[in-house]
Amino acid sequence: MSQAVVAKLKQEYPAAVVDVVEHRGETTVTVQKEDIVAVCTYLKNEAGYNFLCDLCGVDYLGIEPRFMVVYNLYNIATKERLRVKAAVAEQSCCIDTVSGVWATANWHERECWDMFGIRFNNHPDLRRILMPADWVGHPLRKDYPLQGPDRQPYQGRLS
Amino acid sequence: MGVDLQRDVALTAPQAVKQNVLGDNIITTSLDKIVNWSRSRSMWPMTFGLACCAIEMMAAGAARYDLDRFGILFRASPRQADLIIIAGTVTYKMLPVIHTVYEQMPEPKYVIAMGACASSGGVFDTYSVVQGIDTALPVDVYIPGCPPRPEGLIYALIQLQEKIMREKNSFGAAIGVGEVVSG
Amino acid sequence: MAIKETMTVNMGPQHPSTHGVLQLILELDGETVVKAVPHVGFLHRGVEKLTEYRSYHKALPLTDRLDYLAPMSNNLGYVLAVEKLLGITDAIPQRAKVIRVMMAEVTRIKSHLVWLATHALDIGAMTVFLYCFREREMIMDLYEKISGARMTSNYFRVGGLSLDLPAGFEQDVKAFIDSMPGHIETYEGLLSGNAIWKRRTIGVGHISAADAIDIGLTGPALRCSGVDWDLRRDNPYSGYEEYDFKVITREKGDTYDRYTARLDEMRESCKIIQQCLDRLEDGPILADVPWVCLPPKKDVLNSIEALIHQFKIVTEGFKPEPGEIYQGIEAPKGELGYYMISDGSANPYRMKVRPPSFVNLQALPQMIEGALLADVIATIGTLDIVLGEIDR
Amino acid sequence: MPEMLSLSNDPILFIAVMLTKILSVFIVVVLIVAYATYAERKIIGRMQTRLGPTMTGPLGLLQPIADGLKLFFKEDIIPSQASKVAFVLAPMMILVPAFITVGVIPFGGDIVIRGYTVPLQIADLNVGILYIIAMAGLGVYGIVLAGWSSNNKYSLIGGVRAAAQVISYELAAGLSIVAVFMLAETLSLRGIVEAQSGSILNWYVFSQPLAFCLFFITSIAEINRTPFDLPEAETELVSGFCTEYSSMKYALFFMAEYANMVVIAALISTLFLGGPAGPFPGVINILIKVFGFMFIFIWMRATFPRVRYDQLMFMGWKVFLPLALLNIVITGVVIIL
Repeated sequence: MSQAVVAKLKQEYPAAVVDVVEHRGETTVTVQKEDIVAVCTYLKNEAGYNFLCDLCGVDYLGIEPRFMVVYNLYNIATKERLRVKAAVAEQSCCIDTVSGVWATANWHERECWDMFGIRFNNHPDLRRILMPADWVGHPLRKDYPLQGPDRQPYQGRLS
Repeated sequence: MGVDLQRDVALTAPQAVKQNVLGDNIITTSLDKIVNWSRSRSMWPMTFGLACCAIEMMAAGAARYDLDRFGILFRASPRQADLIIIAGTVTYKMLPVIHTVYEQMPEPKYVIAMGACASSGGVFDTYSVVQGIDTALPVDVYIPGCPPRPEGLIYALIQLQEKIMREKNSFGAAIGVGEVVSG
Repeated sequence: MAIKETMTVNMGPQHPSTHGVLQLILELDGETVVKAVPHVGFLHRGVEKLTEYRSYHKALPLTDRLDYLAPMSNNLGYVLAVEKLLGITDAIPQRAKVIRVMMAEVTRIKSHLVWLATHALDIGAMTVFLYCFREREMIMDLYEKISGARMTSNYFRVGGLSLDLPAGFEQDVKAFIDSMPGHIETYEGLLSGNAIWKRRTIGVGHISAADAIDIGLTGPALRCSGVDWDLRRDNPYSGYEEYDFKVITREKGDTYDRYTARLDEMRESCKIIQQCLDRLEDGPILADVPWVCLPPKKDVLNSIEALIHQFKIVTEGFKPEPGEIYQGIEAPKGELGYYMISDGSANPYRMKVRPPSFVNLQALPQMIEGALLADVIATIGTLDIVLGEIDR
Repeated sequence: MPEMLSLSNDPILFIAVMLTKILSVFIVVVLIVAYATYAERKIIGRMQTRLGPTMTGPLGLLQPIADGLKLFFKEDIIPSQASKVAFVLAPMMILVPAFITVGVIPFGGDIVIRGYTVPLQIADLNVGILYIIAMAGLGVYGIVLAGWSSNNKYSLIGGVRAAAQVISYELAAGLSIVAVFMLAETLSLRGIVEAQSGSILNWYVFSQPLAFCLFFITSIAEINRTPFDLPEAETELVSGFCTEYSSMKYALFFMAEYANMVVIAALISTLFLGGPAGPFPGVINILIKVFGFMFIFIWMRATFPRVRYDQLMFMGWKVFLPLALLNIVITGVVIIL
């Protein structure tokens, strides 16, 4: 089922689909970040993926492009899952919002901005959500220390 | 990071030796005893749950453990509370709120750090978690456990009752003479 | 008066009925809510970051503390996700699967009991609170018997379970599920027919099916808007396809519907637990996958090879092949999803939790705008949020 | 029948008797108020399969004393943004009307002291009911003032709710007892008690069941008890109008709440259950009735959820008020016929 959807998606947006991976029975489609809204709209309206389960960022530090925004989609009618990914480079750390496609993306994108510093263009309300508004840095980036920038990790003795 | 460091230092700095102005005689010590007794038998904690420990705090107030036996009644407003139980993980985002709430409580006020997170940060040794509420508030009793059992909370409350009973010059402090000397 | 003044009220993070440390900025016109803005993150502990520094086994206790009202559901989602990442889903022994389902359903009852307790307390019926906690103590006893802890159980393991059931545990579970329907009737007796309760809940916090899907509601909140979707039936995991249970749905999508539906879900859970007890057969509780699972404790005490085996797994962990998976389960509050990426090392490269409460809370503003202040409390209660999961 | 004791025929005895009556009524009411909190915790505890206070003194009997002492010795905070005079005045304005209402309630029949008849009632006003309604109306000013002067939004909402609630329910409560003094043909509480004397069937609860129900429900709303405890709805408004109050001022609110309970219970007993009439000496009869009603109040608190604001207003204006008017009309027709 999801293979058919991916094939149709490739047909519809030949330039957008970069890569298709199958792992443990799950399909992951990597698309160009410029086409993310078009692809998502297509998947929602034409392929029936009407439910956005999850949206999150991943930091592949050391690999270019550095970030990946991951969309976990679900089709309530056929009970199928599909994962769409879009790579975001560190230099232009932004991607179009899909909150116009699924309203639920609003808070997920805010969280992604808060944790990874990925901006979402045209987002209605892009504020930090989990961290305080005056927090410096984006904690889930791989170069952000676990215990925060201003604290030395425990080295075996305290004094 | 939204934390007033100056204020933290002021709260944790060693305080000057307090004077027991009224002295220890049969009248003052008896009055102190009455005041201490009333305080220890009617500790009203604030309804202030942060995380997992709050559920155990609720369980301690519920049917099987029943904190009401000890005269402990949860109050929603900090103005009417004597005791704040820090039940759960304290984050840097939450710390200013806890400060405000603590400042709103009338004297004498007590603090219980419930659980590993409130006592030391617990398993969450991360960027957003305050490593122990004692960096910000003067804690009277610590409870270990993640989360502590309701029995643990009851034991801590009894310990606090005993601590209150050891206080000196509490009557003097209540009428504005001198300060409470903890025993 | 031409000027219409509104009042901004800050509800929380310290407020008795925000179920933790939720902050709501309410704009009130008299008692009517004009606008509501939720603020979360007061309990953000960095669990996702922390798991990147832990091996797969050692990240498990952190999941207990996400939704602390339903720890075993979180455990279940996590171990299923890791098993999927490892590709050992089919190797899990039958006994472990049955016990997992049984404890997940016990956990569902536990979570729903706290929901009912706090929801009723918010609306003012304080006796129900104490009755629910009385029954919850019975579940706590079950938890304690099985895992040693009342709340943070940490009982499941990647590949199976940490321990087998203690002696007499089945009788305890049986006694519990036999008494539970009677208790549910007690709650219904106190609330369902009560005119005040009905007036406070019917028509309050309504959300339509289309809106619910768009905003991402899951679990009982979605099913009560008329969407028949339950992951236990539709994408079965841990052998749920073998059990016979009804998926509870309602049509109106208001607070009263969600209340009756959750009570019915508790009854269905009791039935599933009964089926689990019937299916419980002797057998191993850990998969026969030596590079993932610890050897039996008896062997560790008696043979040096088993000791080395245990030592290697505890210190080094196991290394799944690179890849990414998403595993969703039907937690008491909705779809709990774990999105995990492995880079071939012993630690998860990235673990993203999809917390049901986080998404459900997003629906709050549109559910309460135009309602009264008292409805805000009722709606927060009916969404059944838990801040540990929202903030992570 | 001996002469009534008054200031003109034996001034010294009159003043002595008066002071004794005032003092004993005051002490009894304060004791009932203090132990009502204890009883509430115990009774609700038992209903909720708990024990209630047990550790403070034998059976927890010293609990109210410990609570009172603790509150007395606590720091008294007046918020810096509060309106100070009103903030201090408000708790007294709630408590005083609650206590002085007790003055007109008869707590027994007449007794004879040194050849004079002494009524067991502090003051027999011929407009006793009007006085009670007036005092009940005065109490709400305290709540409104407390809510407004605290400069806290929760307090303000609580105060405004209380004002709206008490005004709408006072009307229905007042109208529901009009039927009672239409039957008794007097406004004096003593007169009403006498009109019900003789047989248990003369009690107005039997001839005026609708008025009894209406007055019972509306007076629960007037004293802000569950299910009408909106002004201090803990889960909505933290502590409602007394959110900012600490120490002794809070204790005064606490006492006022229970004093109002006592007053309303005594009033219902007097108006509908024959007051001191019954098998035992008068004082014991009325105490039994008061405790009975207070038990019902506590029972209701353990059972009911809280109604919503608009539903409360709806019931007050569109259900209870028309019913009270209807009751007056029916009573009037019956009396004329």
